[in-house]
Amino acid sequence: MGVGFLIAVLPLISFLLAGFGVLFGWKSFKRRSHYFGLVTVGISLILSFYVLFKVMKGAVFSEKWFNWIISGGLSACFGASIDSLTAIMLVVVTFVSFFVHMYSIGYMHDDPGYDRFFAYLGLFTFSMLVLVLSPNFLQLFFGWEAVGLSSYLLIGFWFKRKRAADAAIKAFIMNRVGDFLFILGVVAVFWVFGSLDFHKVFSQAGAVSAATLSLISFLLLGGAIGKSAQFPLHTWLPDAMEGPTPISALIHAATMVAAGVFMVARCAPIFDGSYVLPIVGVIGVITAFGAATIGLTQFDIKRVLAYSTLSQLGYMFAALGVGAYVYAMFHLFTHAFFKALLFLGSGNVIHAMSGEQDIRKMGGLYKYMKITATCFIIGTLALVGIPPFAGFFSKDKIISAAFANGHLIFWFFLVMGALLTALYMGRLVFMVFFGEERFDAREMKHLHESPAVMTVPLIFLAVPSIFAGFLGGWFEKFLKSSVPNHVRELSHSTELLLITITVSLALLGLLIAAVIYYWRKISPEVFTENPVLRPIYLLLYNKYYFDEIYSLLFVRGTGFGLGKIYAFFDKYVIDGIVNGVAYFTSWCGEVLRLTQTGVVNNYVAYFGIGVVTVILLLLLV
Amino acid sequence: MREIFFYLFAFLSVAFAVISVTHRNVVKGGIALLASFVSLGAVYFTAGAEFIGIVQVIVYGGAIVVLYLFALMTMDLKSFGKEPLKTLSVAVGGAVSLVLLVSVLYAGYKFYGGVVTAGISGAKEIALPLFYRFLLPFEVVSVLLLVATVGAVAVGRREE
Amino acid sequence: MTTFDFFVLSGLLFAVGLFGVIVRRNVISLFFSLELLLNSANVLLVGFSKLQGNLFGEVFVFFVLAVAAAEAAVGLAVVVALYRYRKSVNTEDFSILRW
Amino acid sequence: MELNVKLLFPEFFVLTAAVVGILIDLLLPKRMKNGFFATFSVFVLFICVFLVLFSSPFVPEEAFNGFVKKDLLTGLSQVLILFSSLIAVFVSYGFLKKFDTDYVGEFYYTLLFAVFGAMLMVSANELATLFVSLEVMSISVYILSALFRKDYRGKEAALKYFIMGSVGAAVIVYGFALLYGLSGSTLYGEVGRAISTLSFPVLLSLALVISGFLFKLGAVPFHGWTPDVYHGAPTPVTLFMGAVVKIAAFVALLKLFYPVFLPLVSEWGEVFAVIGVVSAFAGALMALRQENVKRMLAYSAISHTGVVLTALVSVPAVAVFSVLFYLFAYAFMTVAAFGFVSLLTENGFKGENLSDWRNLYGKSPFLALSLVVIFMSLAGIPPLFGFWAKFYILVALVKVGKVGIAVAILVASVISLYFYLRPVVYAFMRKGEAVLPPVEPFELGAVAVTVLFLIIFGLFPELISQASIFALSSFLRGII
Amino acid sequence: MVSVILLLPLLGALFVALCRSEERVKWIALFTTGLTFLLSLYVLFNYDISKGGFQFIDYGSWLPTFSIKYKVGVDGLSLIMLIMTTLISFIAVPSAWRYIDRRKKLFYGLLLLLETAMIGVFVSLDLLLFYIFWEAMLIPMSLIIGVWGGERRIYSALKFFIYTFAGSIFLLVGMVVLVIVYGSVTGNFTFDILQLSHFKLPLELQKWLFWAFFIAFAVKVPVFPFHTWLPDAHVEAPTPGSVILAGVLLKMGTYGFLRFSLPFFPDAYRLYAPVIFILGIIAIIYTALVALVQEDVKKIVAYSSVSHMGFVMIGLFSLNVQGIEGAIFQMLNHGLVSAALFFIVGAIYERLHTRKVEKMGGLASFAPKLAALAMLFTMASVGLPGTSSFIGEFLTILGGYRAAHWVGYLMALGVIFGAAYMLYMYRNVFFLEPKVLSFKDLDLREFLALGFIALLVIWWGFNPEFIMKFIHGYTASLLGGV
Repeated sequence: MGVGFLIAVLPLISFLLAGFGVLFGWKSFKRRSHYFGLVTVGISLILSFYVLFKVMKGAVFSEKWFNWIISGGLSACFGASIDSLTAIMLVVVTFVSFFVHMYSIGYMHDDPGYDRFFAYLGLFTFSMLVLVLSPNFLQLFFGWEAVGLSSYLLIGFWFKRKRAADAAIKAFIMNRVGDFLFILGVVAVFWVFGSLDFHKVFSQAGAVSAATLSLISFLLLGGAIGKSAQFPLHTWLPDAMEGPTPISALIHAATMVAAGVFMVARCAPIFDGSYVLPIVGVIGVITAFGAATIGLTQFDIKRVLAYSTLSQLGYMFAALGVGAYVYAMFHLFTHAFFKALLFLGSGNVIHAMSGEQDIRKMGGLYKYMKITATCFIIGTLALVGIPPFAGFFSKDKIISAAFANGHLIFWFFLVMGALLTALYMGRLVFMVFFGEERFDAREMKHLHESPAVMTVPLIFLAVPSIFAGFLGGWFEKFLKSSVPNHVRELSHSTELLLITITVSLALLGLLIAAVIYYWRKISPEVFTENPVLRPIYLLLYNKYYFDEIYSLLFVRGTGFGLGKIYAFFDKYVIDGIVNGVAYFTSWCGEVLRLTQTGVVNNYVAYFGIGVVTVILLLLLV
Repeated sequence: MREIFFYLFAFLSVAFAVISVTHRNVVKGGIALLASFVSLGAVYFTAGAEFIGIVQVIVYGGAIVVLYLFALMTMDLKSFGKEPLKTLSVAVGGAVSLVLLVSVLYAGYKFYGGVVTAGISGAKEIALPLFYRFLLPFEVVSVLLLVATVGAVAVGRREE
Repeated sequence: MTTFDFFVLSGLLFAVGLFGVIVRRNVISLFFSLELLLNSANVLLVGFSKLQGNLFGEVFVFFVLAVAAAEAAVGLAVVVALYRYRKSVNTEDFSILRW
Repeated sequence: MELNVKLLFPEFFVLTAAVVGILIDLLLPKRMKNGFFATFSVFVLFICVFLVLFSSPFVPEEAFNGFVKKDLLTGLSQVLILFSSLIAVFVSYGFLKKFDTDYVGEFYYTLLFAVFGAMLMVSANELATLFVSLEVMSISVYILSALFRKDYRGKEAALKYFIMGSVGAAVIVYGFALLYGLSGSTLYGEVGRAISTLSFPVLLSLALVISGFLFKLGAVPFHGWTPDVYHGAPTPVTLFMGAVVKIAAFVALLKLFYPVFLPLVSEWGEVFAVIGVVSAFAGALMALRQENVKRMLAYSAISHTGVVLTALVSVPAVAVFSVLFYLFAYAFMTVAAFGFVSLLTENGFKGENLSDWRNLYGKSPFLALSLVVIFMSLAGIPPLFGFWAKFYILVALVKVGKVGIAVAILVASVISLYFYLRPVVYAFMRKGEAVLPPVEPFELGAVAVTVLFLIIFGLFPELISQASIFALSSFLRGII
Repeated sequence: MVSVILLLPLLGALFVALCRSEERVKWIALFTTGLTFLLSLYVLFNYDISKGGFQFIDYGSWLPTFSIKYKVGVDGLSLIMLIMTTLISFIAVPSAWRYIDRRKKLFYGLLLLLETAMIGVFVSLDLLLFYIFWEAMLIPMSLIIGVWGGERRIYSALKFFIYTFAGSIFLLVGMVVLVIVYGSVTGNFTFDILQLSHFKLPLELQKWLFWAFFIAFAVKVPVFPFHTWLPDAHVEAPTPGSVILAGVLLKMGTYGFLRFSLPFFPDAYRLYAPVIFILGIIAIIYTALVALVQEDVKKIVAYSSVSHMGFVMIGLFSLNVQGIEGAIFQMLNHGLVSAALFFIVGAIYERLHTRKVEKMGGLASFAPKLAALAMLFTMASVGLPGTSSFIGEFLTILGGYRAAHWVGYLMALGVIFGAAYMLYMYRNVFFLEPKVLSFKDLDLREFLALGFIALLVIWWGFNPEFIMKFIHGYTASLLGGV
């Protein structure tokens, strides 16, 4: 036990208190449930900073809380092992979580499930903290699944809506697809290394053949893909937007979805020794670019942000793929702030628009909600990568690392992705905050800037979104102690050139967006109605038809389709055989019974036959 | 001479037996049975089992067959109706009987017997083993007859 | 007069009797056949008695005779009683107990 | 001539009592008959149990020139016969109250005659004695079956049993005749000495004797009469047939076959096993959809017979032991089952059909629970008596490596489980009204006692095992 | 002590039989099962782990003719099973509290008889004693299904009885063959499990006997393709029946594999492990898919049992410490979780009188307690870490992977499919727009019973060692002996 334990367990207390309130319908708990969250997560936040400073000074926390599974050679415990990587994650998680808690007070104010929401938030925070603190694979898996559960609960928070309930199931099951590989990875780790402790495993990683390591890291990667919604398991994340917006900010943007990146960074020694890294990169690039293209066409404010999240996670994966673990983490770090900011900002917009999420029905909101708009724009600039905002530093590092390590194709798509990012974010900002007001009068009445409890978190998140980028150097140094970073040095001139290309492309993107959506020089219909481009547009608009294909292949095919066939087989063949044997037996009985004619002569005939039979039998034996 | 009579009566008993079994008219069948039993008694006689031969005639001929005929009198013979011949029954019955007949004949063929000495066994000769050696079954037979008598009366009496 | 002759006689009687029991539906005729069955054993017993030189076989015949008589009495009583119900002596009419 | 009459004292006691019964029957007014004769018979049988217990020697003893031989096997089976008959008397008492007959006295003393026949049958050590006592028993049973007034079914059953019985008797006598011809004697010991190889005459006689016994036991394909007769006969008589006749026939079989056909034991053992397996299956199959409980129990009896018969394939000692044990269990179960049916039977044969047992539990929980015990014991579900019987048969079979037969009879027992469960289903699970005539306390008591035995011996079978072992060793002493 | 535990429910049944009031029997049953549970806890806490092996042995002559003994005792495995049995029986009483509204005396009497039989199965140290309990349990169980069950109760009761009985005849034959072979080789005729397990049979015989035992146990487990009695029995059984059926009865089969098949026929066991792996994997995936399309809630849970038992089977046959310990733990855990799920389904049925999924929906808005507990048990069924299911599932996958990699890969697929059907069921029942107008939340009795299981599920999910420490010694000696 120790400070790590405290950090992790405090939110759990919040969950339990609020949860019992929900369970027993305690009215007094209901309106106060946010206090539990704020206080406990607040303390955790402070402790996290404390830990961070301690770690910066070179302290190492290694806690063992209690034994978990002991069986044969397997011995796994719950505990905490805090190095620089963990410390950073702790701060990110508690920081975002705290502000999301605060924000939710306002956002969820009128919801009947107010206390339930805070209970879930507590559960999530706890799970995420356990995840990042884990000293071994098994606890990692515990946290991994627990965040999945919280995510499921929160996506399905408005469970009466079918879409929400379905999205929750989709998220959970797609995560499970990844987890299926992940748990096999854990199993493989155990049988290869004989232990699940990170320390022991990583220290032996060098002694294991690359093939074995590749297998393990491939399996682990599966988990990461699922959790971080990478191609091809990415489709759950946009649907997850059915959950309340603070959740999208916390779970589906800042923390949980980044767990995959965290895990791969954590397991860098294994990945480094394997042949899997290029696959990671490819997946990352595909996701980064593909999601960005989809983001161009969406009209739901949260979905655009969700695809942008996908895309940014793709960048992180690309960074991991080229070996730039630290840059991936750095992007994770900055992304957490500005993406949370963006989501919370969109939450304010939605709140103001009485739940409307379609950007075609917005416009010109800047007038009405200046703080939100400003913060949102800051977030956007950070995301697009305009210097000196945080995103610029982190994203640029990734792009140049791809170039430096010789992955030119990666580099090209990532750069193009940056252009697209600017394009869709610009489109979003211009459509939402500027231009004509497309909402109707009823919504007009509601329009207002959000209360302080919802704007303050924005401001607090905006600060790191602006400045976190400058921590790059420190971050790199700090993290080097726990995470390797394989990036070749580039000459200054090349680096400068690359930066110029990236930034100018980003600016170009914004410019195009402005031309189309602000100045309205070109109508978007030019692209969508153009017979050549229309198929492409439809392809993008329908998200490359992934949902449809998966639904056909897996849900309706393998799942329910095969299930129905099997159920039929089970009922009529397997059980049919069982019942058939019974019926056959019964039928035999009926037939035999007919020999019992009631006429005594026949019985005598049987008797006679019997005598003959006995004689024959005696002759035979 | 005995031999001839033996074979003659044996043949007769079998022939009458066939008639009694196959004849449609029960009364005539009964008469044929009586004839068969009497012939059988004669066979025993020729074989030297004189006591048994006499008993056979008395018990079977005198008692049992008469009992049958008496019983028949209490019934309305016209009500017996025609007896349809069941082909399957005949086939099975014939086959089974034939197989058993062959078995018995084969057993007789295999059985080392030789010529039967026609020692005469009258009542005196029989009495010794019957009343000494076979005392117990003999006593039990009396019980059997007692039971049969009482039971036959009880079962056969008209219910009111 | 060999043992085989007795076998032949007894076998024939046995076969005829068994055939009758299987084929005849008329209970009285059936009873006749039963008597023949019992008699077939008697023939054999008498023959063996003569062969073996002791009279145990003939004593046995005596018992069989007694049993046959007793059976005939009881059997006829049952048939008479049944006849009162069915006005028939056909075994096929006595078949409500079946299956 | 060595009579040694005192050895047969129990048999003669019953015989005397029966004859005395004839006399008393003439004197008594009708309304007193049932009560008096029931009490009388109970006393006679009860005393006789003690007579048997005290007179059965461990070292086999002979009487009447060796025509009877008594050992513990005899003694034990006689006790079993007497016990079953006792229950039969108890059940008859209630049954006769429900079903009127003019022949109350006749019923009881004929029953005693039948008991006498059965008792003598298991002591017989000679072919003629066996045959005659067999006939005493059979003819008594024919009469018992036909004795009830306005009871067509009983008479039809009697006729069928009679005809089949006569054929059986003829066949068995034919076999005896051949045996006599082969050996020149009718005493088991002397006949046995003459038989060593399976020549065709021996084979024929063996086949005929086997057929005769199989008929008496009701094994397939000699079983034709069993369902009809069990079904048609008045229930106490069915009870008697099911228990006493079967015990007598089985023990007589043991006592005849082992001394006489000992050298051929492997041959006839196999035959019995084959017939047994067929019977076990056929009986079970035919009972499956049977609505009439008595008929169902008849088919089940065929099946049980088959199971017991298979044990004969084992080594003699084990076979005798397991058969004996099975007979014990079977007697108790049969008595209980038919007693139970009789208890529920009302005028017009209501209560014999499964549908009359609907929701019996609602009417009488005790009876319904007894039903479970009885039928589950018949099915051989532990920890009831029937299980052990099946278990020992199994041990006997496996002991000689006949695993296939063991599996076969167990498969048959699975099939039979279905119809044993049906009464339970009706009594507990189906909705409706059970037929429940006024319950006669004696009858109920008798059934309750047997049910209790089924449980007690199920939990502590050692008592019966020990008794069977004693009987076995006493029996083996006699034939070696 | 073990004998006391064994006979206590019997005594309780006697009291129930003698009790005049139809209402008071509930309390007798509750008291008896509770006391039995406490006594089994006493045994648990007094079991000397350091010593291991069989303890609390009670010994008596029973059938000396065939040297069949009354011998009971517990080792680590039996102990766990004993605790599970007494616990589930204790839970079954409150689950019946309102559900059983007629013939209460009969019901509680049967329940107590059933408990004795179940305990007997797990503590018997004599083959025949084991078999007797093994079969004796069929009568009360099928009566419970048949009397208080649903529409097709009779069919299901008969099917259950006959199917399992059919399976166990092979066990009986196998047992007798084993004993007789043992007797003829050693000259010592005995049914003592401990003596028999030290006996090395020739491989050829092992193969035969293995399958004989296998059929009996496989039907009970049930292993695909012997599973079709289970959905029928579960669907028709009354709630307490399902609770016990899923909670305890299914474990008898797997217990049999551990107690008999492995020690008696180690070579055949190893030889045929791949066959079992395939069957187990089919069970995991195939039944999960079947469960996915079922419309009856109870059927879904029933098929989930089959699926979960697939994990147990693979664990048992993986022949390594993790696999076997995981399997044992999974047995315990599945007992708890499926019992709780059936309890919940029963509670819903009591209120809605339907088990059809399409007639439910939105229950979460009326019944937060029920929904929360149902969510917990759903997640436990899915195998979420932090619940006891995860321990079993993870360890069995670990074991399966060790035995053969493909086994591990395929069985881990169950992680996906298991989540699918449970979540769809949860969605259809508790989420979506409510299809009913009102719905009463759990009352205190139900909440306490379920909450108790929930606590155990979580407690053992985080501290499996509390249970596992009893198993370690057992598996060590088991695998050491093989």
